[in-house]
Amino acid sequence: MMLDQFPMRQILNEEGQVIEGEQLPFSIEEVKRFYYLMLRARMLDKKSVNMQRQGRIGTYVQYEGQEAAQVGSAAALEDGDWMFPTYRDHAATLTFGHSMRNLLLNWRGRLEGGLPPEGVNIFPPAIPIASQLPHAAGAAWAEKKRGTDRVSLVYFGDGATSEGDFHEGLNFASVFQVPAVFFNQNNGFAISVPMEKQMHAKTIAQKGLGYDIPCERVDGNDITAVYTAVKEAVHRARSGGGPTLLEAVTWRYGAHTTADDPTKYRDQSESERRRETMDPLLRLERYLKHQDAWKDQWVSSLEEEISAEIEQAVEEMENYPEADISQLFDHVYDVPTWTLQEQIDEHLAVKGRNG
Amino acid sequence: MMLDQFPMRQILNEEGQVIEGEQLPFSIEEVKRFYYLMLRARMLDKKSVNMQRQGRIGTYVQYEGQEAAQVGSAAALEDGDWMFPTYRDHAATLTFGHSMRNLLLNWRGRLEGGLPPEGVNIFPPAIPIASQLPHAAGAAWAEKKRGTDRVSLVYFGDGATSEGDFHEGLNFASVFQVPAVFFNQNNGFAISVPMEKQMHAKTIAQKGLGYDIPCERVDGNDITAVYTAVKEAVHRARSGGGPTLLEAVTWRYGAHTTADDPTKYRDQSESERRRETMDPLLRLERYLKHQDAWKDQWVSSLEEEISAEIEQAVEEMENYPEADISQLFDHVYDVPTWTLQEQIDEHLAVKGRNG
Amino acid sequence: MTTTVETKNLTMIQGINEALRTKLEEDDQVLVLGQDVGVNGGVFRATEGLHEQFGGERVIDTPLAESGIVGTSVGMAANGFRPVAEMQFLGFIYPAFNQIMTHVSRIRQRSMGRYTAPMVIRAPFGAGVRAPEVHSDSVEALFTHMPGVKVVVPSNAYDAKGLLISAIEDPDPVIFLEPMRCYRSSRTEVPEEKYTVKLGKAAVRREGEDISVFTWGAMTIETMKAVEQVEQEENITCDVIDLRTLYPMDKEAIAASVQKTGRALIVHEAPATGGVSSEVMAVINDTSFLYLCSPVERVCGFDTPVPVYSLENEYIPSPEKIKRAIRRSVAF
Amino acid sequence: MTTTVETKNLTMIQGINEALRTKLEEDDQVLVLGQDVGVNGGVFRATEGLHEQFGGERVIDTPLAESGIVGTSVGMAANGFRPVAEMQFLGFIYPAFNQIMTHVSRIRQRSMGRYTAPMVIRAPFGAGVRAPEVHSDSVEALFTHMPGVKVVVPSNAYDAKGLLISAIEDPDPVIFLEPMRCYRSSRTEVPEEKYTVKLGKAAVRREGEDISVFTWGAMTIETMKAVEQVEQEENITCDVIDLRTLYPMDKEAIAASVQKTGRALIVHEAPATGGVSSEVMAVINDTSFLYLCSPVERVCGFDTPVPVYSLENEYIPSPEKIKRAIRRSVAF
Ligand SMILES: Cc1ncc(C[n+]2csc(CCOP(=O)(O)OP(=O)(O)O)c2C)c(N)n1
Ligand SMILES: Cc1ncc(C[n+]2csc(CCOP(=O)(O)OP(=O)(O)O)c2C)c(N)n1
Ligand SMILES: [Mg+2]
Ligand SMILES: [Mg+2]
Repeated sequence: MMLDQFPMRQILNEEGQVIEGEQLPFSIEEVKRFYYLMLRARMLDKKSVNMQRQGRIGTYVQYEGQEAAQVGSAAALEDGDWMFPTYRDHAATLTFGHSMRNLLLNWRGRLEGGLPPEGVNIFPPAIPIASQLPHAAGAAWAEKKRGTDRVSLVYFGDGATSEGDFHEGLNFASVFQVPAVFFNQNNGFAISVPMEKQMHAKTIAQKGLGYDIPCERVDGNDITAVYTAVKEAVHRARSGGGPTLLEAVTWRYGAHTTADDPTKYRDQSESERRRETMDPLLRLERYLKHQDAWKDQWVSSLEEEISAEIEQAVEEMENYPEADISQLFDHVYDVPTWTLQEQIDEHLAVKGRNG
Repeated sequence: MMLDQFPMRQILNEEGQVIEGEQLPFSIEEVKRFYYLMLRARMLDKKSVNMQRQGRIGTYVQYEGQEAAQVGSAAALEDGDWMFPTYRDHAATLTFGHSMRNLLLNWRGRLEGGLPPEGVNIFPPAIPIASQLPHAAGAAWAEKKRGTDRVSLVYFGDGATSEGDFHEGLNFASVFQVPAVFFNQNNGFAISVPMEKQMHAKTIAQKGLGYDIPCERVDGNDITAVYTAVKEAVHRARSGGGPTLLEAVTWRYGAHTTADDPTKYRDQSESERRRETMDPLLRLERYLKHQDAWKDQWVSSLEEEISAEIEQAVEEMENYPEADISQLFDHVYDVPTWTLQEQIDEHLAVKGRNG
Repeated sequence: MTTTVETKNLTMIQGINEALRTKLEEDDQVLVLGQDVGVNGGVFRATEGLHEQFGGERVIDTPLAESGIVGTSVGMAANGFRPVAEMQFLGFIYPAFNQIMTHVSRIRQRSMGRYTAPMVIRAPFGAGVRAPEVHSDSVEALFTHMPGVKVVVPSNAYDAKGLLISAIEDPDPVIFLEPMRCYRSSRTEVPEEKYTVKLGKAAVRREGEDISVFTWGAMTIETMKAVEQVEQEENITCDVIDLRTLYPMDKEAIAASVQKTGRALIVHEAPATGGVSSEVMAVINDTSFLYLCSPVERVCGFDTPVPVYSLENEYIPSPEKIKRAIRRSVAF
Repeated sequence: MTTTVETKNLTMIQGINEALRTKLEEDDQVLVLGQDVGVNGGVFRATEGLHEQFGGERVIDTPLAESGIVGTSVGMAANGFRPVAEMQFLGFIYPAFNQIMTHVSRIRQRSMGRYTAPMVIRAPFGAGVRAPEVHSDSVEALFTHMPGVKVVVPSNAYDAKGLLISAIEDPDPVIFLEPMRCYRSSRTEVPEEKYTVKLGKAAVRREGEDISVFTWGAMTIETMKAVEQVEQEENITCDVIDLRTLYPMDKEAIAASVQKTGRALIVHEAPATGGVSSEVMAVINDTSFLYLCSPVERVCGFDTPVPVYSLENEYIPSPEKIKRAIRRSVAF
C-alpha cells in the first residue's frame, strides 16, 4: 500500500527525458553545473579507491552511485546552514564547501578530516549510526531560538532508520517544529543486510507518518528531483514549516567499504546493470544530449580541471605534516586535567629517552 | 488528517448504548463478568491509595480510570501467553492471574511484587520506560521459533512512545513478524507532560504505519471495544499474522503516583467531568440498566465478595515475613561471586556484632 | 575590612534551584530542559518557578527520551547554547549513554575544538529515599572513566549552588550528580548572591589524626555519624574529606591527608568492585605509598543492584560497617 | 596413559567460530544474532559458514539496532533460548547500555530466579587495527562494575574457544570481549573437540621473580615483548598473568604472584583513570599489602578517547613504557 502512497518522485527518467506532467526547472547551465559537481565527486571517489589500493590512504568508504542524492541535496543548502554527514557523505560535504584536502586526510586517520573550513558548518561525520539525527534537531532548534532562517540537513542510511536515535531525533524535531531536513539515502543495504531484513516497511518515507511531518520519496539518482525536493523542504523549514523526512532511493555500486566484499551477500551484476540504466551522471548526459548541449570536449575539459584540483589536494594531503602527538591530548578538555597532564609528561619522558 | 484515518473504535458509547452499525458480541453474563473484573481492580486501587495514605504501603501508582483498557486487554489473553506490564498495570496483571498479595507486596518494596504464580508468564513490571517492548518481541519470537501459538502482550504509556526502545521493539517485531500485541494506554500524560508536548502526531496508532503493521485506535474506556480489538490482534498474532499496535485512549483520574500533585500541571476538574461521562464502570452500569440487567443487590454482593478477597490479601501482605537479607544477595548470580561472598561475610559479621 | 553577605538557610534542592535561576538570569544562552522540568517544576522541585519566570523557550518540557534530550543538547551546545539537561533519575541516564560517551565527551576533540559541548547533565541519584528499582543507582564510576567529561557530586546546599554555577560556566561538559537523600535532609547558610565553588577541590569536613576517610554525596551523612561515634567511643580521630569532584579528583587533598594519618578508608554506596573507591586507592598508591601503615579500607555497596526499598537500609553502608573498617585499619 | 587429542593450528577468530559451531551443533537453544552475522559471516568472519550450516532461524541477521538486539535477546533468553548476540564493535554497545544494565544483569534477581538471561554478548574491541573513531574503544570497566554479569577477555585461539563455550554454557550473562588485534595475529594449537576453559581463572604466561605484570587481551602482546626485553637487557624477570576473566577476577592468582615478587604492574589500553587496573590494585591492597615493596605501577591508555588511527600507536601502551614502569618499580 505504502508504495502507492509514496511514489518515487522523478523529473528526469532513466533515459534523461523529462517525465510527463513535470517540468524541468533548470536551465542548461544549471544542469551542467549539476553534472560538474557530480563528476567532481565521482572522480574524487575513484581516485580515493585507487589510492586505497595503493596503500596511500587507509580503509575508504565509497559513495559511487549516490552522487545525485548527495550533491543534489547539498546544493540546495545556503551558506550558514548546517550539515550533519555520515562517513559515506563526502560528495555532500565536498559540495557544501568542505576542503578536499581535509576529506582526504580523513582516510589517513587524521582529525583534520572532521574539520571544515572556517564558517562552513559541517559536523565531523557521525560514526555511531543515527546518533547525528538528534544533533541536527538540536542545531536547528538553536537557530529557531535565535530567530534566524538557517536550517540543518542531516544524512543517514536505510540501516540507520532502525536505531532508537532515528526515532528520537525525528520526534524531537517534530515536537519543537525545528527547521531540519532529514535526508535518507536508501541504498538498499546496511553493509550486507538488505532493506527487507532491516524493516518490514516498504518505504522509508512512510516512517514520517508517525511524526505527522511531510515526507516524500524521490528518485535518488535523479539530481533534479533530489534538488527540487530538498529545496522545497529547506524552504518550508526556513519559513517555519518544521521538519521534513525525505527518502532518496539510490544504490552504491561498490562495496560497503574497501574492507568489504559485496559478493558475499549480493550479486554485483546488479550494480553493473544499474550503471548502464539509472546512473545519475549518465542520466544528465542523456538529457544534455537530447538538448544538443553535450560536447565531449566540454567533458574532457571538466575532467582535466577536476583532475588538477584532485592532484593538488592529493599532493597537499601527502605533504601534510605528520600528526603531532599533541593532537592526542589537545581538545579533550579545554585544559588538560592533572591526570592527563601526568600521563602526557610520562609519555614525553619515555619518548625523550627512547625515540 | 490522522484523526480521521484512525477513528476511535467504540462499541458502547458513553451512555452505555451500542453505537449504530455495531453489535455487542457479549452476553449479559459476559458483560457482568467484565464489570466484576473492573470493579475488583478498582476496589484494589482504592484500597491501595488508602493504605498508602495510612502509611501501610509506600508510594503507590494509581490506575483508576484505566480499568477498561487494562482488564479488557488482559482478559483477551489465554493461559500460557506472555504479559509485559509497567508499574501502572496492576489491573491487567491481576486479571491475568497475578497474586493480589504479591501485587500489594510490590508497594512495600518487596521483590515478591515481581513474582507471578507458577505457570503465569508475567515479567516484573518494567521501570525504565519502554524497555519492555523488545522483551515482548523477544519472548514472542521464541514462541514462534518453537512453533507454539502463544503470544506476548505488552503495555506502555503515551510517554513511552518517545523512547528509542519503542521504535526498536516495534521494528524487530515487524521484521520477524512475531506474535506480539503492542498495547498502548494513552492516558494523555507522562507525569506532567501532555500528549501535545510528547509528540506532534495526533494519534499513537499512526505510529504503526512506519512498520507496516496493523494499527488501530480504540476507546480505552469501553471494555467491550478494547477486548474485541485485542482479541482480534491476538488472534492474528496466533495465526501467524504478526504484530499489531493498538492505542487505547483513556485517562487517569488521579495523580501520576501518590507522590505527584496533578494540580501543578492540569485542571483536575477534567477528571471529575470524565468520571461522570466516560467512566468505564459507569458505562457498563448504564448498559446493564438499559438491558434491565442491573440489580443494586448484585453489585453489593460483588463488593462484599471483593472486599473480602482484598482484606484477605491485605492481611497476608501485612503478615508476610519481613524481607530476609538473603534476598539482597540471592539471584544476582546463579552462585555468588567471591567478591560478593566476601561482602556478605563482612556484612553478616557486622550484624552479628552489632545487631 | 568586613563584608556582610546576605544568606538564606536552604535545603540542597533550593540551592540547586538558585543556581539555575542565577544562571538563567545572567546568561541568555543557558537553557534548562528535561522531563517535567517545566510546568511541573521537576519531580523533586529543582526547577520550581523557573518556567513561570523564564518561559517555555528557556525552561523546556521535553519528550520522554533521554538520548533525544542529550543528543539535541549536543546540537544546541555546538550551536551556541548552554543546555542544562535533567535526567529524571541517574538510573535513567543509560538510554543516553551512547550520546554522552561518543558525542558529549568527544565533540571538542573530534572537531579539533571547533565545536564544544559546554553542557551540564544533572541527575538525582543514590539510595535511601525508598524509590523503586533502578531509581537509586549510583553509577558515578561510569563517568569518571569517560575522558572528556567532569563529574561533580555536592553534599549540601552551599556546595550545590556554588558547584552547579561552576559547572554551568565550565567550558567542558559536566555530569552533576545530586544525592537525593541530601535534597531536604539538612539546611545550610547559602549566600543570596552569586558565588562559585571551584571544580576539582575537595572539602575537609572534619580533622583528625588517625585515619583519612574519603567520601562524597549522601555517604558524608553515614560517615560523619560513624566518625563522631568512634571518636567518642574509642578516641579515634578522623580526617573526613568530601571529594565533591570525582573527576578530576583532588589529588593534593588526598595525599595531604593520607600522608598525615597514614591510613585511609573510602566510603561510597556504589558496588565495591570497579567503584570510584578503587581510583582513590590508586591515587593513594601513586602519591603516598610509603606513608601507609595499613591496607586501604573500603566500605561500599555490595556487588548487587541497589535492592528494592525494603532492603535498602541493609544495602547502604552503615555507620557500624564504617566503624568496623576504621577500627580494623587502626588496629592493623 | 596417554590420550591423543586432534588439534588444529588456528587463529583466534577461527577459535571463536569453532566455539559457536560447537554450541550450535550441540544445543538447539543456542542462537547467534547480530548485524551481518548471517549471510555475510560477520565483518570479521567470526560467524563464517554458520548461516549456511544452521540456517537463518538460528544464525540471524538483525536490524541495525543494538538495544533491539539485546532487548529481544533478553525476551528470548527468559523464554528458553541461549542467544549469543554480537555487537559489531564494542564501541557500538553503548546504545544497548540500558538493556544490559537494567535487564540483562538484573532479570534473574528482579524475578527471584524465575527468569534468567543466560546469554552472551560478544564484541570485538581495542585499538591497533587502524579502525575509525569509536570502533577501538576499550570499555571493559563499564561491565566489571555491573553486578549480574561476568566479563571475559581471551588473548589467543585456545582460550577463545574454551572460554566462549564456557560463557555460552554459563547460567549468568557474559560480556565476551574479543581483542581485534589478536584475531589473526597469531595461531595456537586448538583441540578439534569440545573443551572448556573455566571462567574466573587467570593464566600464567611467564614466570619470574622480580615483578608481577597483570594484563589481558591484546596487551599481552606488548607486555610479553617488554618483559622479554627487560629480561635480556637488564636481567629482570617477571611473572606475566593474563587475567582472562575480569569479573570475577582471579584473586588467588593475583595474590600468589604479588606475594612471590613483591611488586606489581598492570597494563591495559583503556584510559587509566577508573580502568580495571584500579580494581587489580584494590585486590592487591586487600590481599597482599604487607608484601609490597614498591607502589603498584600501571601503564594504561591516556585519559583521552582512543584517537584516530594516525595516532593510535602513540596511544597504545608501548613496550618502552612498560619497561620503564618495570624498572621504576624494581628500582624503588
Ligand atoms: C551504532 C552502530 N552500530 C553499528 C555500526 C557499524 N556499521 C557501520 S556502517 C553500518 C551500516 C550502515 O548502513 P546504512 O545506515 O544503510 O548506511 P550505508 O552504510 O548504507 O550508507 C554498520 C552496521 C555503527 N557504525 N554504529
Ligand atoms: C527511561 C525512563 N525515564 C524516565 C522515567 C521516569 N518516569 C516514570 S513514569 C514516567 C512517565 C511515563 O508516562 P507514560 O509512558 O505516558 O505512562 P503513564 O505513567 O502515563 O502510565 C516517567 C518520565 C523512567 N521510569 N524511565
Ligand atoms: Mg544503506
Ligand atoms: Mg501516560
